[in-house]
Amino acid sequence: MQTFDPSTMRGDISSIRFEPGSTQDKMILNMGPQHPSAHGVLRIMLELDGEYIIRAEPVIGYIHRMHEWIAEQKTYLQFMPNMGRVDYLHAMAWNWAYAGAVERLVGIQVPERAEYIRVVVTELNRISSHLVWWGAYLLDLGAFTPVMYAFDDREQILDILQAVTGSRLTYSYFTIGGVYEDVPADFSKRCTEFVKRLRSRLPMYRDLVTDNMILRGRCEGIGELSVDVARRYGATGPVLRGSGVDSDTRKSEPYGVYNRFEFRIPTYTEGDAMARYRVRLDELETSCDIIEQAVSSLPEGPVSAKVARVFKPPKGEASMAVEGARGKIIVHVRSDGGPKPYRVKLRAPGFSNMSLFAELARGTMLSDAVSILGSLDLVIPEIDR
Amino acid sequence: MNAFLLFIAHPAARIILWLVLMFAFIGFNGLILVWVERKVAAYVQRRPGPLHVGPQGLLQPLADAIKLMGKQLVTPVAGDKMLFWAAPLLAFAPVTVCFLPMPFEGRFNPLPMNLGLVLILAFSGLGVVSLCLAGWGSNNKWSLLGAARAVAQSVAYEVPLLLSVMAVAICAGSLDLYAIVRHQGAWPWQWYAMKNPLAFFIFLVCAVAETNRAPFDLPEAESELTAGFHTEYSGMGFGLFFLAEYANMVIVAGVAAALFLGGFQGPLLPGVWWYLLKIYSILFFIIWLRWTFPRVRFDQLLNISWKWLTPLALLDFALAVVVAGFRSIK
Amino acid sequence: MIPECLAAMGATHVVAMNYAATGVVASVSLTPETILNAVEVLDKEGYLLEDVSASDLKEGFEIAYHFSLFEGKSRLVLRLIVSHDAPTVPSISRVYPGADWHERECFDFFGIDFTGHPNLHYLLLPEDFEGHPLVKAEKARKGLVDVMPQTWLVAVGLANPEVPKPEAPKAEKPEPQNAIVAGVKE
Amino acid sequence: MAPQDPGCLATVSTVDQPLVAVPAVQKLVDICRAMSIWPMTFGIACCAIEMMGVGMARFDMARFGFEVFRPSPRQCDLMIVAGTVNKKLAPVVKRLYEQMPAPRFVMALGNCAISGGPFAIEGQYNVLIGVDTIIPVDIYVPGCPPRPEAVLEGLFAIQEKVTGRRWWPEPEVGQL
Repeated sequence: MQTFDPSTMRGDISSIRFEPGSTQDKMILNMGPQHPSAHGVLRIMLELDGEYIIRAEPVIGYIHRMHEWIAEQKTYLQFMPNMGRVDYLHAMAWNWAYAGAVERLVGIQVPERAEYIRVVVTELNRISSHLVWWGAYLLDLGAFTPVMYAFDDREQILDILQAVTGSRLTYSYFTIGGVYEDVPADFSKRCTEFVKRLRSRLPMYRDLVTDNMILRGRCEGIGELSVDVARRYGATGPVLRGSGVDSDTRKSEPYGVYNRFEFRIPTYTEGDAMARYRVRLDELETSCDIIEQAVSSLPEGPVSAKVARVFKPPKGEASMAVEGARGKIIVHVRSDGGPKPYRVKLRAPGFSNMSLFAELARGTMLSDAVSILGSLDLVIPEIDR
Repeated sequence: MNAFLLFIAHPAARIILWLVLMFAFIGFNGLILVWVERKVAAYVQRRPGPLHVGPQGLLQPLADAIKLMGKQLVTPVAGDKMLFWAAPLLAFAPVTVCFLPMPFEGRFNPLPMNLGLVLILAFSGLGVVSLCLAGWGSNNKWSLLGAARAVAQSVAYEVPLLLSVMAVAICAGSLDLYAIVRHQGAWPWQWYAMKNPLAFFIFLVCAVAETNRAPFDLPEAESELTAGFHTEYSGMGFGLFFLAEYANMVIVAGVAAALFLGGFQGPLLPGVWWYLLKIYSILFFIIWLRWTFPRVRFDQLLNISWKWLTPLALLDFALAVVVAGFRSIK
Repeated sequence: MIPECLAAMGATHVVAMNYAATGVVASVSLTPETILNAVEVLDKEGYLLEDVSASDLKEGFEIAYHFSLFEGKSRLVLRLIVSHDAPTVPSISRVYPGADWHERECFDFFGIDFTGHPNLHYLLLPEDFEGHPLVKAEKARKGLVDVMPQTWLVAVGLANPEVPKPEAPKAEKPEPQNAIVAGVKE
Repeated sequence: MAPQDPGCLATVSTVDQPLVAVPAVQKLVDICRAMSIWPMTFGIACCAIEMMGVGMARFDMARFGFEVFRPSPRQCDLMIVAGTVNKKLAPVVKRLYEQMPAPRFVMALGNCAISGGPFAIEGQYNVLIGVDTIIPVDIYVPGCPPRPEAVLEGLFAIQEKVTGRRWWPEPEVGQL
């Protein structure tokens, strides 16, 4: 290999900062921003000893899209479409977090039917998000086929949701005070059919993938996370539940009509990648349960409170926490009484989960790092915002 | 006609004819295998796969090959230019030699010798040198990691592979593939796969590992090492690695078919068809594996070899020696 | 409503908030000197760090730390204000390592200097970026009285409970109510 | 579309002498190139999911020869810029483009890659207004994000650009 002197290296400041003088016998490796398991444009700088990771530092910001700055330039309703683009995999949860925060701020009562529709579409979206994660994680582990099956199921959800929202991915279906439009007539029927279909597929996934020896070898005991570390890093969602904490915003701070449904929060105590994997797969069933209950008791009525396009909430601030597919989403909105928010802060669950990576990856092998990275379920635009 | 037979009778001419045939076979087979692999993958994944480029996408590999030939060849500035370009050639060259002792047809033996198996094993072992050179010459960290993995993996799996091969060779009492094939019969219960299933299993696992195919495709693990040892190769440099991979697959499948599945022996059909059928069944199996399993981790891979396969292969070898010994006493 | 542990923090004000309206149970006003102690108290109680955010006000940069327990409606907001000229506050990443990135993000957007932070440099913005994009222009800044709910202002003594009462409904309540409920201008 | 940055003109406009200057052969090579376009696994944001979607079972771009997603830019023909490019990412995109061997194609997928999309607001500080400000773009596929059908059409447009004709029948209006 060529010898080089860091002091003469041009350009990338992050690399130079990461390189502490002489690195004999060690190798500095840049993973990403273009890397198949970077899930977008994450970059991780690694110091390797052979294949063992001595030090890892994620470099983020490659997809920083100024959402918080844009919020201050737009009116409350105009900012809504941005929510579909923060976390495109679980856009509905972000929709809900923002709409909910603004509703709290102005004190709008959301009609019952809208609440139920919100629950159904959010849970459908959660399933689709978990399916993408499942496929992508196995792709990271080198199994090429499951992702095809996952996307096959996901397309069924997208069919339902595009009939409802008119969009496949970056939904902006919620409005302040309800949802944008009523669901089509066959919505309930299609949801029930889909739940049935997914339930029939889950045993196959378990037999073919979850119980696979190689997969277990790659997941079990990898990236073990204790509750205390998770708490200090602010990990939420399946990452936290994989460490055995029964914490879910849908239960702890019930929003919408979640307190009317019976559902189980899956938790596993191992805290490794496999536990996180199982939590997510079990959550598919939880979501199915909720969808079934919500669809069967969908009330009639209006789907949106009457809200002006441009309105001025009272001064003050409000936060709304929502359980997203990746964890606790919080939107803090602060109003100065004008038509535009004074400050909007988006709390992305992936941001906190990602900051765990450096801790978890230390001392593992390169392949384990890929497995850990996948098990955290990262959506980079959500982290960078 | 007579002149042709006379020409055939000359050993050098036979070898040349064989080599020409084999080159055509490797090239053609590479194209077919790429298509088969994609179609099998598509079938496993429940999608059509290549469909519109030629009937059922049959011309797809041809288009890929011509496109690869037409691509710009990039040499890394900081790399070792000579090693960098020697590597793909070195990956491909031993492949042709390995086809020489392959028993395609009982009546036609281009190079009669009693060391065919050793020739194949020796030259297929060369393949790892090319991966090593590719990783080093690219001056790319991913490539280097890939090369390091390739060497460790190759060393680990040569051992059980050789032991399982030797178990069969001892039973057959020869290192000539033709003799080993003749030692078996046309029916499955006369094959070594039935007589010594453990060796067959060990050989198959090692064969997949030696050809760097999933679930043992660590040197080029896509999601970990970008493209591993061939990260820096563009155009035909990559194409040669690609072709060599498929040719290596055919070689291991050919050896497996000859050692364990009775080679060209079979009822009714001419031997060459039986042999090809057996080769392609094994290839299908290898492809099937790839699209089903996740990748193992590096230390697990080595553990499988050193902790399981090697002791098992040793045991199997010892058994084979005892059995062969008793038989010779009788 | 207010957890007992907050008493040990040395806060200047502890205000109970209406969860249904704000999503927060209590607001704790602190100073840069007391924040580390406060965070240690929360750490002992088993609070989870949700985020650290900042906001640009007339009085200075307001830094808000959000914490919650694993269960129940328990969100606390710890807030403190640092001046525009010398925005320094001790880093809490020693207690809560997860705060590392949140603080770097605040540095990105507002240029707040967290003393004792292990590597305070741009996180989301390019390393050669100049400036801090969420810092507002001088005249666009609003004071605390303009952005905080009336109950909080009264509780911390920034507004008089008697005086704003006749004024406030005029200024804030009727106007938005009209705009929202009656505003059916489609 | 000419690149607006003169820096990459030098790499783009060099033309090698053809090895075989027979028109029929060149046409054949062009067809093969068009029928075997390997995209790079480079997803940036939302559009990347639709880019994945088009490779999956329902839309299966492998049918038309876009089978192999290569992770190494050295082995790719097509860079799909699927998402917002910001100032931090811009040098990376440019470098990736320079690492691809010729002939190479670039598709700007989605409004962000075309023009900055919803982030192109007056006074914004971080997003690049279109990826064609740093690298030359062959095909623009609008949408936020574009549907997989649109991505497929974009890929067909590249084939058409290389060979001069459209290879696959037009979908009937309203059929999809």
